[in-house]
Amino acid sequence: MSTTTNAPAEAPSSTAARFNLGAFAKKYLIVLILIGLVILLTILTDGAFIKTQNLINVIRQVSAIGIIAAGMVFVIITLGIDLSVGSIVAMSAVVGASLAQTADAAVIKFPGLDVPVIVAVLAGLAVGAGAGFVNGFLITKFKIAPFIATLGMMTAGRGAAYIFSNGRPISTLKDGYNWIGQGSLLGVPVPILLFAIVVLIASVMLNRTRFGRYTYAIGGNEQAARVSGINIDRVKLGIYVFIGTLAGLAGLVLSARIGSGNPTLGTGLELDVIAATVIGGTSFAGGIGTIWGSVVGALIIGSINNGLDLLNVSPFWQQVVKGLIIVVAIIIDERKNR
Amino acid sequence: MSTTTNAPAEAPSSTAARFNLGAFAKKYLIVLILIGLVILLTILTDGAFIKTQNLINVIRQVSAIGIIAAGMVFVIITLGIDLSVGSIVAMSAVVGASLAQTADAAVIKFPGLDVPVIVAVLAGLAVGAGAGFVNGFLITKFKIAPFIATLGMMTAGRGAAYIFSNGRPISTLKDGYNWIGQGSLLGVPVPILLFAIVVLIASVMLNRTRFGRYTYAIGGNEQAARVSGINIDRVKLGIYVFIGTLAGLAGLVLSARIGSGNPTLGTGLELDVIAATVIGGTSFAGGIGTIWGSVVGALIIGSINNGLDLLNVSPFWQQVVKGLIIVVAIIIDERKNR
Amino acid sequence: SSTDGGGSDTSSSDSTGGSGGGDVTIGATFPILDQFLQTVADAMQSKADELGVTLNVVAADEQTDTQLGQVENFIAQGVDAILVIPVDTDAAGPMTQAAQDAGVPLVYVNRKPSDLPAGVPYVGSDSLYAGTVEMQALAEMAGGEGNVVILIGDPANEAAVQRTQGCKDVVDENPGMTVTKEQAGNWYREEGQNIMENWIQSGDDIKVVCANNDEMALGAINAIKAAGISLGADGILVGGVDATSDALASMEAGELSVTVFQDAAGQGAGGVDAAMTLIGGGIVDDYVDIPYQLVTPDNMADFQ
Amino acid sequence: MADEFILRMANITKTFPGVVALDDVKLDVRAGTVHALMGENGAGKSTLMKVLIGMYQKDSGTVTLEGREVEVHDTKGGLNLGISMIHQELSPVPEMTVAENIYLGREPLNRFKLVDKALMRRMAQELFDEWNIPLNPGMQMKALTVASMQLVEIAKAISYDAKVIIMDEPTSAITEREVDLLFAMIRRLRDRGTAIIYISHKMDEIFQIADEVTIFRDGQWVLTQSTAEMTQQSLITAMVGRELTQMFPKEHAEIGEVLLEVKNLNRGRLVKDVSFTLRRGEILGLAGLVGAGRTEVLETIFGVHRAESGEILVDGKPVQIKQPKDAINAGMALLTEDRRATGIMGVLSVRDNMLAAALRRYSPGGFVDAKRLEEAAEEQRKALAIKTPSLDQLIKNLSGGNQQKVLVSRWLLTLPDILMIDEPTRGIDVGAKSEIHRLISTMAKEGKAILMVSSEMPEILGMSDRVLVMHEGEVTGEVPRAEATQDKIMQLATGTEAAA
Ligand SMILES: Nc1ncnc2c1ncn2[C@@H]1O[C@H](COP(=O)(O)OP(=O)(O)OP(=O)(O)O)[C@@H](O)[C@H]1O
Ligand SMILES: Nc1ncnc2c1ncn2[C@@H]1O[C@H](COP(=O)(O)OP(=O)(O)OP(=O)(O)O)[C@@H](O)[C@H]1O
Ligand SMILES: [Mg+2]
Ligand SMILES: [Mg+2]
Repeated sequence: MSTTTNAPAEAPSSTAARFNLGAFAKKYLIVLILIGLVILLTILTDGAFIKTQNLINVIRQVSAIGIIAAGMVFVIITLGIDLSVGSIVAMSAVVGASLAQTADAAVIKFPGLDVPVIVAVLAGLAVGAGAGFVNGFLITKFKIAPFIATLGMMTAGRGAAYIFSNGRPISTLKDGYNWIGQGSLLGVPVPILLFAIVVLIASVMLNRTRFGRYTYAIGGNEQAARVSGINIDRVKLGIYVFIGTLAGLAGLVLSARIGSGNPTLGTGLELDVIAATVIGGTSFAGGIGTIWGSVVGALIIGSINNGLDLLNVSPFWQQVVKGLIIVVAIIIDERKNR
Repeated sequence: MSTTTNAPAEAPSSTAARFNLGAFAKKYLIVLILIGLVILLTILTDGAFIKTQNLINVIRQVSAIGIIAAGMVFVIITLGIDLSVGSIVAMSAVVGASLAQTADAAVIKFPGLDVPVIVAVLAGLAVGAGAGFVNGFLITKFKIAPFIATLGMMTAGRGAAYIFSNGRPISTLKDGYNWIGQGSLLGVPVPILLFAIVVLIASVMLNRTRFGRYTYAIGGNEQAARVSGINIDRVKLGIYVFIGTLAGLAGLVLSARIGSGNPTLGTGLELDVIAATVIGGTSFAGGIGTIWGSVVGALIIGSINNGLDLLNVSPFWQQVVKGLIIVVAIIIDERKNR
Repeated sequence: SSTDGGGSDTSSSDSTGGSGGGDVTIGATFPILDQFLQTVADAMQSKADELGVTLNVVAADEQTDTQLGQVENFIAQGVDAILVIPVDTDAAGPMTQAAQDAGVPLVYVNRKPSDLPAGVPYVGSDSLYAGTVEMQALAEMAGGEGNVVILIGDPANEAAVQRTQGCKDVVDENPGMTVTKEQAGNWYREEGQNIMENWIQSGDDIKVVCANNDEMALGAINAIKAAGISLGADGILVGGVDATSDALASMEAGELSVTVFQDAAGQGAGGVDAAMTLIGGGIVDDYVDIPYQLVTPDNMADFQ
Repeated sequence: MADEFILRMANITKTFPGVVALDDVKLDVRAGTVHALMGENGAGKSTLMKVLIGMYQKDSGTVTLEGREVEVHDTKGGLNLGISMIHQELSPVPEMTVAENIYLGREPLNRFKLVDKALMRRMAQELFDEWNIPLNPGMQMKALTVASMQLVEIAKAISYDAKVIIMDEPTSAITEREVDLLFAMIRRLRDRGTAIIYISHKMDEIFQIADEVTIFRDGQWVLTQSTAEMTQQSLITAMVGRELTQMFPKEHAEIGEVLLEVKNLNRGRLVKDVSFTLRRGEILGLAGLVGAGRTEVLETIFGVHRAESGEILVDGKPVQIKQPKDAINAGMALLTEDRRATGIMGVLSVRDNMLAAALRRYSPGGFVDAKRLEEAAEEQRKALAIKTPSLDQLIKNLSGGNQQKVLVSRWLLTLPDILMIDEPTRGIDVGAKSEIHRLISTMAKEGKAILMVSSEMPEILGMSDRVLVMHEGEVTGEVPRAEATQDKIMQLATGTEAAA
């Protein structure tokens, strides 16, 4: 057969591709961009940027963005979007904090209630998962565009967080709860640890489980995935519950970090999360995206925020510069596809 | 020939559709939703909602949203999105206002400069068109996802408005300028008049010009548009310039309405505009959308905002109710496709 | 803490984070830079210029966690003192803690954290007082009678809550007055205007508008004028807070009845002064009061 | 002599990342002739045509049109030069009317520079009248059948009054009657002096309509010759570079017990009371005109659409099929008709595409077993001789035939008992076609039951043990292999003979 002659002829090229430096550089271009940014900021700040404590600050400060971005990768791969994560953060934060107040707090949400911190944590996660479930339900059962379903949740969820907390931060929390945001384990700040764990789990989920492969398949061609026997609705529902839970976790981390469940937490966070995900190479055209990419994207965003503060760039100019850098990072990264 | 049997068989179904009451109701379902909302609010407010002056208020208050939504229809039809319109509003407002200050203003942006109001208006429109051009350029030449390109503009543009105005409102404007937002012509408030003119122009553009047909074609099937010799980049660029110009106009209207060019103007406006457009039947799947639909969508949003104020619903609950109504309106409207 | 090696020029980038030299760097974090806070920042800057110290200003987009991050960044960067206008007065604990752990002097400005350890001073004014004097003046002008509506800033914001509370407290003291409506205008003139337009249509007989800031008050005035209703004692009385230049112009035109002057310059300069004292090893009072002042047409000339 | 060539393409080279699609090829076309362009999948036919109309930019080479060398930078340029094309992939704008689709990009304007819809519709009607095209210009494109959409594309290409019309597999989605219509049009155009470049994998069409043939193999020019001087065998040999002995390699298979029984299946106007049985080892052909509802029957059985009524029995036991997953669990597989819409997952790798349906078998406890998965994919690549540089290659970069093979392997990996295949060799070259036929035959021999929809009569006649014929949603007859002839089947398919 004529075709069989091709196989041996082309096999080497497959091996070659694996060790192709150009291809390698292309694939990891975004990492190079991050490294370039780090070098630039280090030079501009006379080395202040690269100090260990500062780098830890950068990572800790983006851990909430990074945790949610790990879920946003799944969402965007399936051609979805989740605008509600910032509001879910707020809901989880106020609920979690309300169950972790000490008895001597000035304003106590549930007077007389004293539950273990783990209950507060589970409640925060459950709020996130529940909100994600509602999103997923609207998207799969009512076939509402994800943009609109999650826009509704963004608006209503923020309102719900305000109502629950009466618009006031819920403060004076137990040490065990605050530890989630302020503590360390083996010298590593807990938020960074949680970020790492989430990234690990999400990577395994996306690459090594059926759920993850189905996620890619749906993004690649939803119709084809359906015909291939994939239960699209169930996978999508799972994805929105997953990102909701992650947003819930981020809400716990943020509220514990500031020691108070504030209903304004997470305002505008969705845009940073989406930017991190897309800078990290996840495509709005669906079917393409990696967890490690979103981590790099989150670190780029964190480095910009931190570097601009270090450089004493005026707040107004910071916005301009941040907008420009996001666009430039994407432009450079897009060009690898040419 | 056997083939000729097809033509007559298919022809009547097309004619029948035109006089089908069910189809008519389906197509205009969103209008029925608006009417239902109006009736509901009228009852709940003991008739206050339906008063002429209140209805004029509703329309005037949504005229900025409506003006921009007319452009958003084009954007979303071509599978794009424009998150930067709120920031463009702010840029146009501060620039327009800065050129229309009277000599006795406390803080004068350009001391000694005295140009006709029309120059201020043109400058505001030019700022909008220019920002739209940058969006379009990034999207067409660098192939950046519209979400990201306009997210960059949203961030950077807001910063630019702050920088230009030094974070302060630019006040004490000429009467001629304020007339755009506060005046009337033949008893009709100027913002409403401008809204109507924009809707008219946009309708003709979308339905009766090649530009509009190409907009639909690109959204319906970009490949088909390309092989038909349509210059896709040029049409898209035109669309982003168009919506930018409309956002510039909205910035003039809003600043003239409050008599001051405030860099905070238009914050969060993009979400209302997108919601209005999508409630009005424009599909995120591309290729589908009408101008009149977005007008209805804007009126629904305006009625909700106004009605909740009239009913004195608490600010927190307003958000919850607004989020719910948006989702419910879309659910009802989507079901017509079943 | 280290000091920088650059010149004393305030905004040059070479003055950040370096070591050597003998200059002082102060970091200031703002929740956001609106019109009022911009004035505070400007006052800090001119005070810093005057003293020849470097001031590094950042804003936190109203995000508590961002602000905490900024404080951490300042510490990592080695500033000599930190000025904080907290986003969330209930969530200042971790910032205080971080600065104390690092031995960096910290001064709160403008918004008072709910729990403040000794040695960490607060320079500012009392928001409850602002709302109270605003409403007292309005109530007096209205003769203690009539319906009151309240335009709230951002309902989750400390100052908004306190000023609103001040308004309500005074209304409660006047048996002839009731709060008939309250709504959030998020500090924006445009939203204040929309809400007032809608309220006018609701048929409520409004006598007093007690707005949390001047921007919303000016929006309400636009709406009232457009509806052909007169302003002032024989119409609707409108009050605000901040005494911005726009507000004073409106008062001069006989539209705005009351505003409350918050001494932005005094707070900014006071904050820098307190920080310098702490850097020099001195002691500062725990509460440095920069009082609010009521502004009415009678005394407005003093503020223009 | 050069003057008689209306179009000359010389020394054309075009590369894509990692692929030399065209390697120094030439193509000379005479005015007033039909010039067939042949070659296996991936030979570079479509690529050359896209270079010609300006969709792709060539790396090197020259294009000479009517004696003048031309450069085409975009499709607008190609159309302006008088070159139009019917594309291999249908590309309708679904929300627009037929007339709007035809005049897209050159809408007639009235004196206010606004689009004159009435005039546009009249122009379309005149066009249809002139060419006997049975379409209504006012209908929405999305309401048309695939065949009608293809007619719109044909009408559109003709409406440009082009000097050169390229037809890239125009008959892959239509049946005999539209083919006849198309050929009549082609002859009229040819007689007017228009040059037609005709691409197809259907041998019989080439000998019916083409004057000359150019053959490409692996991106290189092989030969150009008059069809009169060629035979089907010599053409195939030139294309695949070897002798192809048997076109329909159907082997004898033992027909066993009934495996699938469909009783009174109903769904809409395209599935009306359909009943039939399918036995182990049997290949059941499902014939009919395009639009007869064959695809609908397959998709309804498979749970892509919910049936309105009816019963499905597998191995004598009734099964509830609500979604494709249920069908797969019942041992069924469905190779769908529209490769692009319901088949390939474009941005995913060949490996991921292969394993989409069978993943459950390779992921015990939800975790994928990468090693077994890799082995299975590699095995399939070898068994089906899939031409791809690696399993990591994105499927969208494969030629159509190889994409189809990947999809076949997707279903083979589910180890189905009942294999339903819808137009399995549409757009596939002769070599790959005979491989797929061999595969089908082998599977029947292994005792699997096969239900095959095909619009190609030779395929139906060559492969089926039994032929079921449909007309407007109803089964109009059943013909055993021994009695199956083209005439008999066409009669049943057009509804001109009562059910047998
Ligand atoms: N846009 C593209 N990017 C990368 N490779 C491409 C692209 N288009 C075509 N190719 C490759 O170029 C080669 C020629 O493809 P082409 O589509 O021209 O084949 P063809 O002869 O038309 O085949 P078929 O009969 O299957 O339509 C193939 O190897 C194909 O994979
Ligand atoms: N009006 C329609 N709207 C949506 N999809 C349609 C419509 N008509 C047909 N289809 C789908 O398009 C595909 C091809 O349609 P076609 O007219 O070829 O019918 P078919 O059922 O495939 O007929 P056959 O298989 O006998 O050729 C099928 O999947 C069919 O379900
Ligand atoms: Mg081809
Ligand atoms: Mg079919």
